[in-house]
Amino acid sequence: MITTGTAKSWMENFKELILENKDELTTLDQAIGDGDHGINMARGVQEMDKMLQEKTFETPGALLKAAAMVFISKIGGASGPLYGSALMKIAAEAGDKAELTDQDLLACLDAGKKAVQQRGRAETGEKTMYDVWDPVVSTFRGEETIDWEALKTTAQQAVKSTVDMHAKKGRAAYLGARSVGHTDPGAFSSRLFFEALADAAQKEN
Amino acid sequence: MITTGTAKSWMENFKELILENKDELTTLDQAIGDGDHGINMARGVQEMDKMLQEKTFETPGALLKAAAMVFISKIGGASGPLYGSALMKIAAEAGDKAELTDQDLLACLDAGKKAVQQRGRAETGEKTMYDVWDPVVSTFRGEETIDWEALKTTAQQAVKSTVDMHAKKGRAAYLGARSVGHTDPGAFSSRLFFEALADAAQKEN
Amino acid sequence: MKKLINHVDNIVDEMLDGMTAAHPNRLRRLEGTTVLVRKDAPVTGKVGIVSGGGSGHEPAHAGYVGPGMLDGAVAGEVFTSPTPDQVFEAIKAVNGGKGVLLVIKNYTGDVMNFEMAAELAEAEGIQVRQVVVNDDVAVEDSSFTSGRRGIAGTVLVHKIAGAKAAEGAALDDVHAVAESVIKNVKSMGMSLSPCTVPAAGKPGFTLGEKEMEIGTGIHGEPGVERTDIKPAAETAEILFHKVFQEMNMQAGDEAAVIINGLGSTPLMELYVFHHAIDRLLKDKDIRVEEAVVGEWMTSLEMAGVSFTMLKLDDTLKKLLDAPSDTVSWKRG
Amino acid sequence: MKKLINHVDNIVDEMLDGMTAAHPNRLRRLEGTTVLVRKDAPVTGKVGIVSGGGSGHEPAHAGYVGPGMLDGAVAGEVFTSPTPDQVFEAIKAVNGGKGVLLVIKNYTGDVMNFEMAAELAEAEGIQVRQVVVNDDVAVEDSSFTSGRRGIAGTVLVHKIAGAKAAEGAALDDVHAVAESVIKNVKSMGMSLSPCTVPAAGKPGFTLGEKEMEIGTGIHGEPGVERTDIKPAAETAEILFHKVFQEMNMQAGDEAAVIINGLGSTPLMELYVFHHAIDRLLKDKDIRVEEAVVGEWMTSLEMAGVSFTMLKLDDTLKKLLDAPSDTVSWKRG
Ligand SMILES: Nc1ncnc2c1ncn2[C@@H]1O[C@H](COP(=O)(O)OP(=O)(O)O)[C@@H](O)[C@H]1O
Ligand SMILES: Nc1ncnc2c1ncn2[C@@H]1O[C@H](COP(=O)(O)OP(=O)(O)O)[C@@H](O)[C@H]1O
Ligand SMILES: [Mg+2]
Ligand SMILES: [Mg+2]
Ligand SMILES: [Mg+2]
Ligand SMILES: [Mg+2]
Repeated sequence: MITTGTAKSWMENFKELILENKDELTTLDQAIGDGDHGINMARGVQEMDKMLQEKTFETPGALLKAAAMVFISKIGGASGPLYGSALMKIAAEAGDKAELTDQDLLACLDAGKKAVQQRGRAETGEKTMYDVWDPVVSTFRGEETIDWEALKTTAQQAVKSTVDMHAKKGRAAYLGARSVGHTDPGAFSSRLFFEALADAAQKEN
Repeated sequence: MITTGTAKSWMENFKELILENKDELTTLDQAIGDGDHGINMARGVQEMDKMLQEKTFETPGALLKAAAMVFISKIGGASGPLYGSALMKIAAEAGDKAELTDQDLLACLDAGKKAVQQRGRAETGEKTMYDVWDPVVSTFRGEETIDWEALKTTAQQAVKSTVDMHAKKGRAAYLGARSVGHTDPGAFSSRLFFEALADAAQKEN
Repeated sequence: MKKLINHVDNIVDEMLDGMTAAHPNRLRRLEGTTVLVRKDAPVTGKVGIVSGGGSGHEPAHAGYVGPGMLDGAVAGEVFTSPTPDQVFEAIKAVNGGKGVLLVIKNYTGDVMNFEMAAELAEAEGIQVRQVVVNDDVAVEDSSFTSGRRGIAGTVLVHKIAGAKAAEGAALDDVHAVAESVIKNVKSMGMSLSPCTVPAAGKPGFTLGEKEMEIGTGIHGEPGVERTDIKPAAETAEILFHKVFQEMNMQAGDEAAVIINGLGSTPLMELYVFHHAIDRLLKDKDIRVEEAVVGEWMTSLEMAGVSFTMLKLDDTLKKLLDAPSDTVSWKRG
Repeated sequence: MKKLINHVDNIVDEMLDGMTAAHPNRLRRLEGTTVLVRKDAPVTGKVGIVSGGGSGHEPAHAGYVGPGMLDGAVAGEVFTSPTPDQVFEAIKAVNGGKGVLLVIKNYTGDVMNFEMAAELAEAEGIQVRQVVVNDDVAVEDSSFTSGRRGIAGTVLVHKIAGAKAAEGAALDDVHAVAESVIKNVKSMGMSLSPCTVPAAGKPGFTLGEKEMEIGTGIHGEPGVERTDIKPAAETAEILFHKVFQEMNMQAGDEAAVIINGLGSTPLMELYVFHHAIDRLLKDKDIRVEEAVVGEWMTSLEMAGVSFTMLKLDDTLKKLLDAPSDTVSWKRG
């Protein structure tokens, strides 16, 4: 059950996790990208946090839409439009419901996943954040309640699966075969996104 | 007694000594100048050596004048005009004598010293090559024969005396008090110039 | 990291204000944005041209804002695409009623953010068209990937599309000539040292004392191979041949050439490099009226160079030679 | 040492040929020399202007050869004054019958070599006058020493004397206006990293990871002090105040300003630096129409910046704004 409070914790947890892992994200992006993923995400979550301190929201959808707007206008790079579009669609799917059941939430996440796919023209196995979004959403879609520990594990394994992939999209694609052997930074931050949600939901229950 | 052959050995010895000490001269110039004195002098003596292989000369004066021309047109920087002008005046003083007595030679060196002073507007104690030229020439001027070992010692001590000087001319002057504690590179190469002469003269006798 | 900056968070902001302070008669910053536009924007009856991207590539892109080139440049954070709202502000500010062309370098982030801005502009009834520059032949082209990067060749798109727009051409025609440049321009770079994104505080990659990287991108993205340092002439040959083999050029053809320093490579070395390129051009009997040698699209303080060649026809040549009056590119 | 070169001994030669290859309609190399002159030199009835010095300061000086600025530039080895015979060749090649002005930077080597060249020219009946630029206020002025160095302010001497010569003025008048620039121009630099003379193969000095040097010359000659790295704004203040206190300027005066990158400092940082300078100018109410920000007189790949200010009067301003068409400085 996701209330407006849970949505807020989700975003706050995401902020914490991003800031804790900022250097790690930067290091990952230096290996196969341009080294700014940690910086980009940190800028986004800090701006989002400021916004959350200032405004109050009636529904999870309203809160997530506001977060989407911050991500779109503050992150830039590849991750800004991707997280921004995903959250925008999640919020749209949430509509003005005051609470979301696990099933509602899975529909929201599915909309987010589709947004990442569409905006990034990403396919499975191309070594992008989609390789976390897709398995996480696909695994749990259709279930009545979410096993949050299992979801976290799925996300973690999905991140690991990117190591062996040969990048086809994003900057890592320029490396061709040299991208193999490295974790995709956006996949790593997406794991944090789902972990933040799981932690918020588990605390709620 | 300086014959054309002695003059040639002088210049050849100078070439050898400069090339042996090229890195040392560069290091000295990096400390208080712009780091090219070894490079400049090496370029000059190598070009001079080429010229000496190709041409033959009738008198010491003719040989030294040709060397002067090479120094003027190949070294550049501060040291080119200084060594060039000095050798030009030395050659002029030598005139077309086939052999120079020690007294003749001292008159030549005195003319060279004055050229350094004039071209560089240098005074004693300003931490330049003049601080070698001046004591070496002044010490032996007037003597009938030159004690070559004593001349070498004078030159060596003169170089050492530049360490404590506060530079007033040349690039080292920009350092002000910070120039104290370093050997002047041009003084060092001038010592080699006189050592080359001493070695040539001693071999002759 | 040794940089002449104040706080890392303020670099882009202070740079933009520094630019308008230096060039107050040429450039204007849209308040509250990271957009610099021509002092006199919008120019009524002229297609507006907007480019931009992450910062750290200066003089790209604000150095090319002015008569005959760009109407607006959008600056992102260092090496990070600007956001859609910023691009949208630029579009609105330069729209003189004939629509706006977006010149985008082919990076996923740039493409997505500019695309979202175009959607916003179209929703407000502003006619927008886009071109995506992908001149970097270091990376193999493939329909399975997002394709080749946009690098220094982009400046020629600015110049030529800008000249076309200055003639009063319609948006479709400006778009068409930009596409024609993109089809005919190829580039490739190499680097001797990495660069440090200020906020990251450490170099993006490392190269050994005797190593060089061939095919590096302008964000330090790796290229084709890492090798021992080669002489300038050999390096020129590698870049030239890779670029040339991707072009459809014959003896007697005319080309424009850019020798682009990536940041800390002295002009002295760029001319030494061009000396080698010049011979290769003569070997192939390619005519170049005047080579453009300098820093046009940099990568912070990276040491290295990129080589760009554009095959010219009469139309492109006329537009390339047309007057332009920007901070970093003056002609005529 | 990582440089994009072939053999260290050929750098200057290949650079010069690379320049004429890149700009064949502008520049011509005098055969067998290290002199580049205007394609159309000598210009009959115009005073010729020759500058030059060691290489490694590009675009100085050949980048300033062309209509409205220099007629010839003489290149020495890296950081080494050119020899008298080379300067003499330049003088002969640009003498259009009205005499030749030599613009010399105040270094013992340059002064002596140019002086010897002037002696050779005068012996052949060519009228020659000289000015010695000494704008660097880092070093205390003193009649006991050879005085202050010439640095980036030299470019303003080229520009203004060049404009005067282009008007057809007599040698004495061109000389007088050059002296008036020299009297009114002051500069000072700083560095964050050293540079490596190619033939030396190792850096000219060392700076700690957290150190900067204030007052560095363009050959890496040390300056006033070595301190911990300071923010750009504070660095700007130090250079600005030192320069300003040596000038006779009042509120409301007009100035020309050059922000000069020494080699590897990105344009981004130069604009951040100018952002701070702009405030200081406004504080003192000094008017600057357009600041000149970029690389104008470099020191190989040194990181750092120099600040130059020229007090303008109506004459100097008119000449500064006059047209010039050189590779690196285009106006009007
Ligand atoms: N086309 C794409 N589709 C999905 N995700 C992508 C795509 N391109 C990049 N990404 C994700 O974005 C991450 C990089 O984000 P970031 O470093 O912030 O942006 P940039 O690549 O512009 O510097 C990658 O690790 C990858 O997960
Ligand atoms: N005014 C001067 N008078 C005499 N000697 C000088 C003068 N200026 C410089 N020198 C000598 O020249 C040397 C430097 O020569 P070099 O490094 O070749 O030239 P540059 O200083 O132009 O780089 C100094 O060490 C000093 O001995
Ligand atoms: Mg990145
Ligand atoms: Mg020296
Ligand atoms: Mg990025
Ligand atoms: Mg020197």
